[in-house]
Amino acid sequence: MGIKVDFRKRYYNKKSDKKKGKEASFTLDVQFELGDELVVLFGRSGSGKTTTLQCISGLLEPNGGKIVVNDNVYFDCHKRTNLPVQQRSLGYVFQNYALFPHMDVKKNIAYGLKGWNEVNKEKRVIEMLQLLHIEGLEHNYPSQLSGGQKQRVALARALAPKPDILLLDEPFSALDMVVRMKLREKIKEIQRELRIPVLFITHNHVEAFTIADKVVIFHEGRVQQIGTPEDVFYQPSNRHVAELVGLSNIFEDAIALNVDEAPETLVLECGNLKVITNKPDRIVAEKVSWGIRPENLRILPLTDDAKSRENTFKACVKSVVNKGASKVLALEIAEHKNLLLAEMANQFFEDVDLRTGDECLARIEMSKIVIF
Amino acid sequence: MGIKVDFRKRYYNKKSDKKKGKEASFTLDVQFELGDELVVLFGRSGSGKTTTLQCISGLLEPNGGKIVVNDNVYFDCHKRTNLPVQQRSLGYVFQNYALFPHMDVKKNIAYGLKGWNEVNKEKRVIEMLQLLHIEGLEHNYPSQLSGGQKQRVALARALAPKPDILLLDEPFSALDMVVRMKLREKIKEIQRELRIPVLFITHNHVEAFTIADKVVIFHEGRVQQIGTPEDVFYQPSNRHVAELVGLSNIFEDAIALNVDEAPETLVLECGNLKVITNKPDRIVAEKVSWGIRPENLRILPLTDDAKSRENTFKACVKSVVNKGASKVLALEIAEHKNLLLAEMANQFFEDVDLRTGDECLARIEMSKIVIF
Amino acid sequence: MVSVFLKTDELKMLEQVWFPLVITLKIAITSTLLVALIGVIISYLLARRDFRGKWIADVLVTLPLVLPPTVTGYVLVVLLGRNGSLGEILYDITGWTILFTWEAAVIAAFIVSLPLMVKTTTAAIEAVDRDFEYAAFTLGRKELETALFITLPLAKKGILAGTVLSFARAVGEFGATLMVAGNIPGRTNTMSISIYSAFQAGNNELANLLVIILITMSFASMAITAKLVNSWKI
Amino acid sequence: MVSVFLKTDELKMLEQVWFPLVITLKIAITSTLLVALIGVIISYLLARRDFRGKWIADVLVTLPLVLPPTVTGYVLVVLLGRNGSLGEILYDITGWTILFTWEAAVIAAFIVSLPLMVKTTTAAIEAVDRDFEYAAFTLGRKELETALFITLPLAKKGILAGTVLSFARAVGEFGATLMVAGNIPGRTNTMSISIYSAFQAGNNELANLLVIILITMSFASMAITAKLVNSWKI
Amino acid sequence: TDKDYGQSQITKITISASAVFTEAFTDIEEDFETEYPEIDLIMNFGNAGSLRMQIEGGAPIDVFAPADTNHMDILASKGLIYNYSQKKLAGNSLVMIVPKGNILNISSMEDLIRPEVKRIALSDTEASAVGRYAKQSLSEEGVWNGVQNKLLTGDTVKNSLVYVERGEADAGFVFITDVSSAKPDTIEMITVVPVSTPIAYPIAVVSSTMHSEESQLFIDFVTGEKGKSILEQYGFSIPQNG
Ligand SMILES: Nc1ncnc2c1ncn2[C@@H]1O[C@H](COP(=O)(O)OP(=O)(O)OP(=O)(O)O)[C@@H](O)[C@H]1O
Ligand SMILES: Nc1ncnc2c1ncn2[C@@H]1O[C@H](COP(=O)(O)OP(=O)(O)OP(=O)(O)O)[C@@H](O)[C@H]1O
Ligand SMILES: [Mg+2]
Ligand SMILES: [Mg+2]
Repeated sequence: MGIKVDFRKRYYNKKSDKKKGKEASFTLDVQFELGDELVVLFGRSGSGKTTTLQCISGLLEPNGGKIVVNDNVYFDCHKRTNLPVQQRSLGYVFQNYALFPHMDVKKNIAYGLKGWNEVNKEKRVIEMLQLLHIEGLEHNYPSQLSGGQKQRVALARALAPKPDILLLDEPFSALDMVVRMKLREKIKEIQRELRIPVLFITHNHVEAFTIADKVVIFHEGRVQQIGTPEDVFYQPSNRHVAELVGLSNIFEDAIALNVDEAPETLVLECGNLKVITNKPDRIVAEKVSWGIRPENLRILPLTDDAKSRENTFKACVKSVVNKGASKVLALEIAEHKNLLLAEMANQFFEDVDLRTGDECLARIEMSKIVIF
Repeated sequence: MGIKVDFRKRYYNKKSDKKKGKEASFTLDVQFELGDELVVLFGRSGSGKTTTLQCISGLLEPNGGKIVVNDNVYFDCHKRTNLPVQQRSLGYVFQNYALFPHMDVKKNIAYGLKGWNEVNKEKRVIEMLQLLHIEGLEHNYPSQLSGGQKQRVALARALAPKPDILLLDEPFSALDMVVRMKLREKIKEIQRELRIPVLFITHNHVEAFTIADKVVIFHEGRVQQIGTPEDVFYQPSNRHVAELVGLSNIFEDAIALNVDEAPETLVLECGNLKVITNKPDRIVAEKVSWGIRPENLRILPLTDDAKSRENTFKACVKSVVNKGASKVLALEIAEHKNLLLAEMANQFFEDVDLRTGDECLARIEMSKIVIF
Repeated sequence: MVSVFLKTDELKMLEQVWFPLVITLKIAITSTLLVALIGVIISYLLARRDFRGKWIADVLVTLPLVLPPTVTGYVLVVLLGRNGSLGEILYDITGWTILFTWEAAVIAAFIVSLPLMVKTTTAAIEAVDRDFEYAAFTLGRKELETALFITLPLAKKGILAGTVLSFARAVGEFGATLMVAGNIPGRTNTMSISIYSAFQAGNNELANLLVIILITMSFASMAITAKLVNSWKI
Repeated sequence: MVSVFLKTDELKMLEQVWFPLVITLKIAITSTLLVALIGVIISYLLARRDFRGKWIADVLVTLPLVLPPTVTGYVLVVLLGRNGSLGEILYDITGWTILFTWEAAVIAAFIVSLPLMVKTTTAAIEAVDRDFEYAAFTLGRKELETALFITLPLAKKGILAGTVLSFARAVGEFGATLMVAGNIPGRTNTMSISIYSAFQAGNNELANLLVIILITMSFASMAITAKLVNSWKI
Repeated sequence: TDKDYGQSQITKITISASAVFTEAFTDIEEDFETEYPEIDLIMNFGNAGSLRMQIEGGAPIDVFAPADTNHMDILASKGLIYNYSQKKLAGNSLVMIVPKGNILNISSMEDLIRPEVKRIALSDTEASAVGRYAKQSLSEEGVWNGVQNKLLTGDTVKNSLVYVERGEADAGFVFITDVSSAKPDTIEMITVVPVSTPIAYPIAVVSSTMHSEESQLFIDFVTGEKGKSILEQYGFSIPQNG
């Protein structure tokens, strides 16, 4: 079971461009093979996530390749198979919802319940209304709903028929945190209960982390990395992934030097910024990029004993931004004028209590340095 | 200057309901007075945020009240003033974008630049394309854009004419973190540069916190609290606000007892859960609600000396969820079976390294308890 | 039905007025139902399917609008008459000739109002956002179901406009009808034909009366349509 | 123009064909331009404005479709004739009577095709999502600008359908035209009228030739329209 | 339209004539205009009823020549024509026709009551001259009641012709002048139907004319020798003007 895709889709801005043999304005080329799990598609805006879902759903026809879901061949370019959308048993939440404007909420939700008897239909609709916290809106028309309500109706409509695969295009983007957190749980539950592949697009790191079994990272139409949230967030495989998962401090073209005294470690030299790190298992090139997540920078008061530890630099605070539960500090390292972002929970920030202009020590945690 | 509103808007699900004198299905009743600052409207889905923007923009006519922006009376029920939308000099990003489908990106953005000469128009459009990182898409039609690209075009279109007030309805909801963070800065800069009121709807806590000068909290059509992000996030004025801003641990109907030995403190008794807190400046009722943010719960290893401190309870870990940079633990307090959520940065979590089933100590930070 | 009346002057007047009214409504309603049904199908295909020679189908449908009704009528006589290609087959099978019956008038009205229905409805269907159809497909609904419950309801304003036009045209149809159905008192003398011949005969009184009735009828049916539209949510 | 031809049989044929074609195009194009312009304005008001007696305006526009064209023509003759209310004023001012001129035919074609334009366009405009208009308002655009650059372009498929219908109807118009413009060889004998009279006179050769030309013309103009539509992004 | 008005001495006269006169009047127009170069004739052909309605409506018509006295009478009773100018222009005769071959062997009006004769084409019995004359003759023959349910009362003579041509009607009544406009070899003329009042088409000057003299000139011309000969050429008989 699960989902196995390997296909290409090309967009041309003008119909004529294709005939003229011009290069496509956007080319999507994806391969992945995943089980019945909750997969988050993660990527920059315009990287091809929606297009991927559309190809899997059959609303777009790929230009080549193969798509197999739950052992059904949805699409196979060579065999000219292209299963009609209707036979794919999908639950698809469109990025723009596409609620039927001439049906009220109840009818919208019930629309996919073809062949259910009236009693079961009614029951299922009520179930869905409750699940998505939209009870009381059943007789509203889409034009009488708020953005977040519309989104939940779209979700309800997609979930109601218990599909064989769920394609959710940013399904929570318009929801407040309270419902959003509840719904994350529900979606996970539903996935576990129905044991179906769920493809979930989100731009929210926390959401990706808390909900995903696997994360597929897109960049400019190509899959960059596939793995558990921990894999991709803590071990991004390249610069694009790194940026995307919030590894804000990135240094490119660092020279990796072996240290004779400590064969387990590596020195990364990037301009005049030198850091020591654990040597990764794989062999690294001479020139590498490395990065560190803001929350893996430790901020310490300016005491001398701390300063002597590895990867610890004197820095000047350039700005402090309150993110609510944590503060983000922009630090300029005194020696090499590099700018680093550090994030720390408010409760620990209180201990150092820094303001713009203050000086402090910043320690790049050796074990948290990511080389790619 | 700034914005001053005090109006009511009633929705009826059926036209006939209004005539029949039935109760409205939704009533919005807002008052606030704010300067030329960046104001975040924050509230549950369906609480009336979009409706508020629509009334201010003139796309909806309130049922009563007054709206004054930058000393211009936009709407005054008594004087029957209702300034046409066109004369309000707005920049409005619709929740559904409403890009003109028959114009390419460039034309969409330029559409509000009435009366500009061609050279300036061209310059401004290019400026906007760069600002929003959508260079290269200028000849795409809306149907050829991804969700996030559409959203940025909508923003560009609204910003281009340098309006007197910006109404942004979840303008970043479809953007990836990288652009999103850049654009947060840009919007703040634009607000400072143009010195105009900016009303910004978002469901993202961090966004609200980092971008807002003031936050207006909505609940069921009413303003609950107005204040700086710190005010509303750390001192929510009631249960609704508390839930909304992520004060996940809420205890209602606690009895507030004065402690004779320590007049500065208060004991909150809620069932058999007792916590000590600093007495707030204002007088509190006998029955209060209180809450604590998950990140203000300290998790400590099970050592005896820690246990004796105030508000420290033995707890059992029910679940651990990785949010990426931090972990959220569901804790059951051994004595009273209350469930508490605690959040801690990964780096500190490593120190305690708990798993489901483990036991630990949870300390509710006295100074962080919020009474409302 | 009519012949039971005694032919006093008053009754004759009644007959001259009542019969055309009934037959007109019968013809117009039948033809409009047919046009609506078939027109919607054709429109859907034109709007949503791609096939070779689509524009030729488009022109063929529009043609009856360009030709003078008499010519259309003549073509129909040639086709449907006892000796016409279609009519002969029909005659051989049933021994019945459709020419000079009210059914022939229905066919004439159908042909001349079809272009109105098709053009209007095609435009309306094309204006329906395909996303709604796609959503229905993902919910397992076949194209037919989707067309019936999603596309057409969303195009209903255009369909109604087309139907109103077709009905009006059927009521007003005259040239082609006269040719294929004749002007047989008590059988095929529609309002239009009666008005025409009353005017031709210089019987302005009767003509005016009929015109007034026709106008009243139009107002009434339009008022009903307006009410219907008002009750729509969308 | 025509009189310079020598009246040999061949030239006469040419004249019998060429003149009706030119006059028909002249009338149909003029009337279609007018109908498109005025029809769009009326449709916009019907679709986007609320006013008292809106449905009455709606019925009045549709009326010419219900009435036999001859009656419409008669009403126009009464209005535009030297003794008619409008005609009298015109005559007093200019000493000119519009009846029996090609301008009269334009008026007839205008009146009978207006309902087609208005119904189709109104439905199309109503189908345009108001959010786009609201967006234009927030960008400081007046209603007129918005209508011109947002609403109408978005309703263009419907407007085109209405225009095609109106053009076809204007080309095919016959009953009312015959009444107000007469059948004056060399002045007002349009294709339809020529076909009609050739047919009546038993001149089937000419009638067939004219019908073929008319059909060719329709195909040509439809092909142009189809090309136009194909080039549209939306 | 510059030549329509306001130019030199050319007077424009509009003649509204029934369609039967189309060819004859077109020929006459040529002759007339050579004789009177200062007069420009504008020929407006149509069916008599419509032409009458145009005049009633105030259309700028100078001379009216309907193929039906009825319409002239209606205008006369309203004072819309100059009675003094009215003249008989041309005569015509009613004929009975059948499809080529005459399978039903119809030879007289009595044959029409035979059951195998199912459909009889004639024009509107009130609105058109053919219809009225045919009804009158059928009544006089005493067969009216027998044929009443077989009648196909089309709009114009042309409809009747088409029906008979295509064998949709078993017999029909038309004017002798119409027979030539039928498709060749499709119909047979059976008899000339006797009518009690001779069929004569009138012509008169419309009273709203502003060129009554010139209009009169035209009437004189068509009813004069040249006109007569052309009319006869097209199958009309020339009535005695009384
Ligand atoms: N119909 C089209 N024609 C041409 N290019 C298109 C078309 N649709 C999408 N694109 C382009 O393809 C790319 C991928 O679009 P897609 O909608 O898959 O992005 P996405 O990853 O879903 O982005 P977002 O997060 O913004 O929704 C975009 O750069 C977009 O501009
Ligand atoms: N046209 C309408 N008729 C009836 N009720 C409506 C209408 N429009 C909105 N509502 C109701 O009004 C309430 C407020 O809607 P609004 O769009 O202002 O919410 P919101 O705060 O913007 O929510 P969201 O965050 O989901 O966008 C909702 O409960 C909605 O159901
Ligand atoms: Mg997308
Ligand atoms: Mg909203």
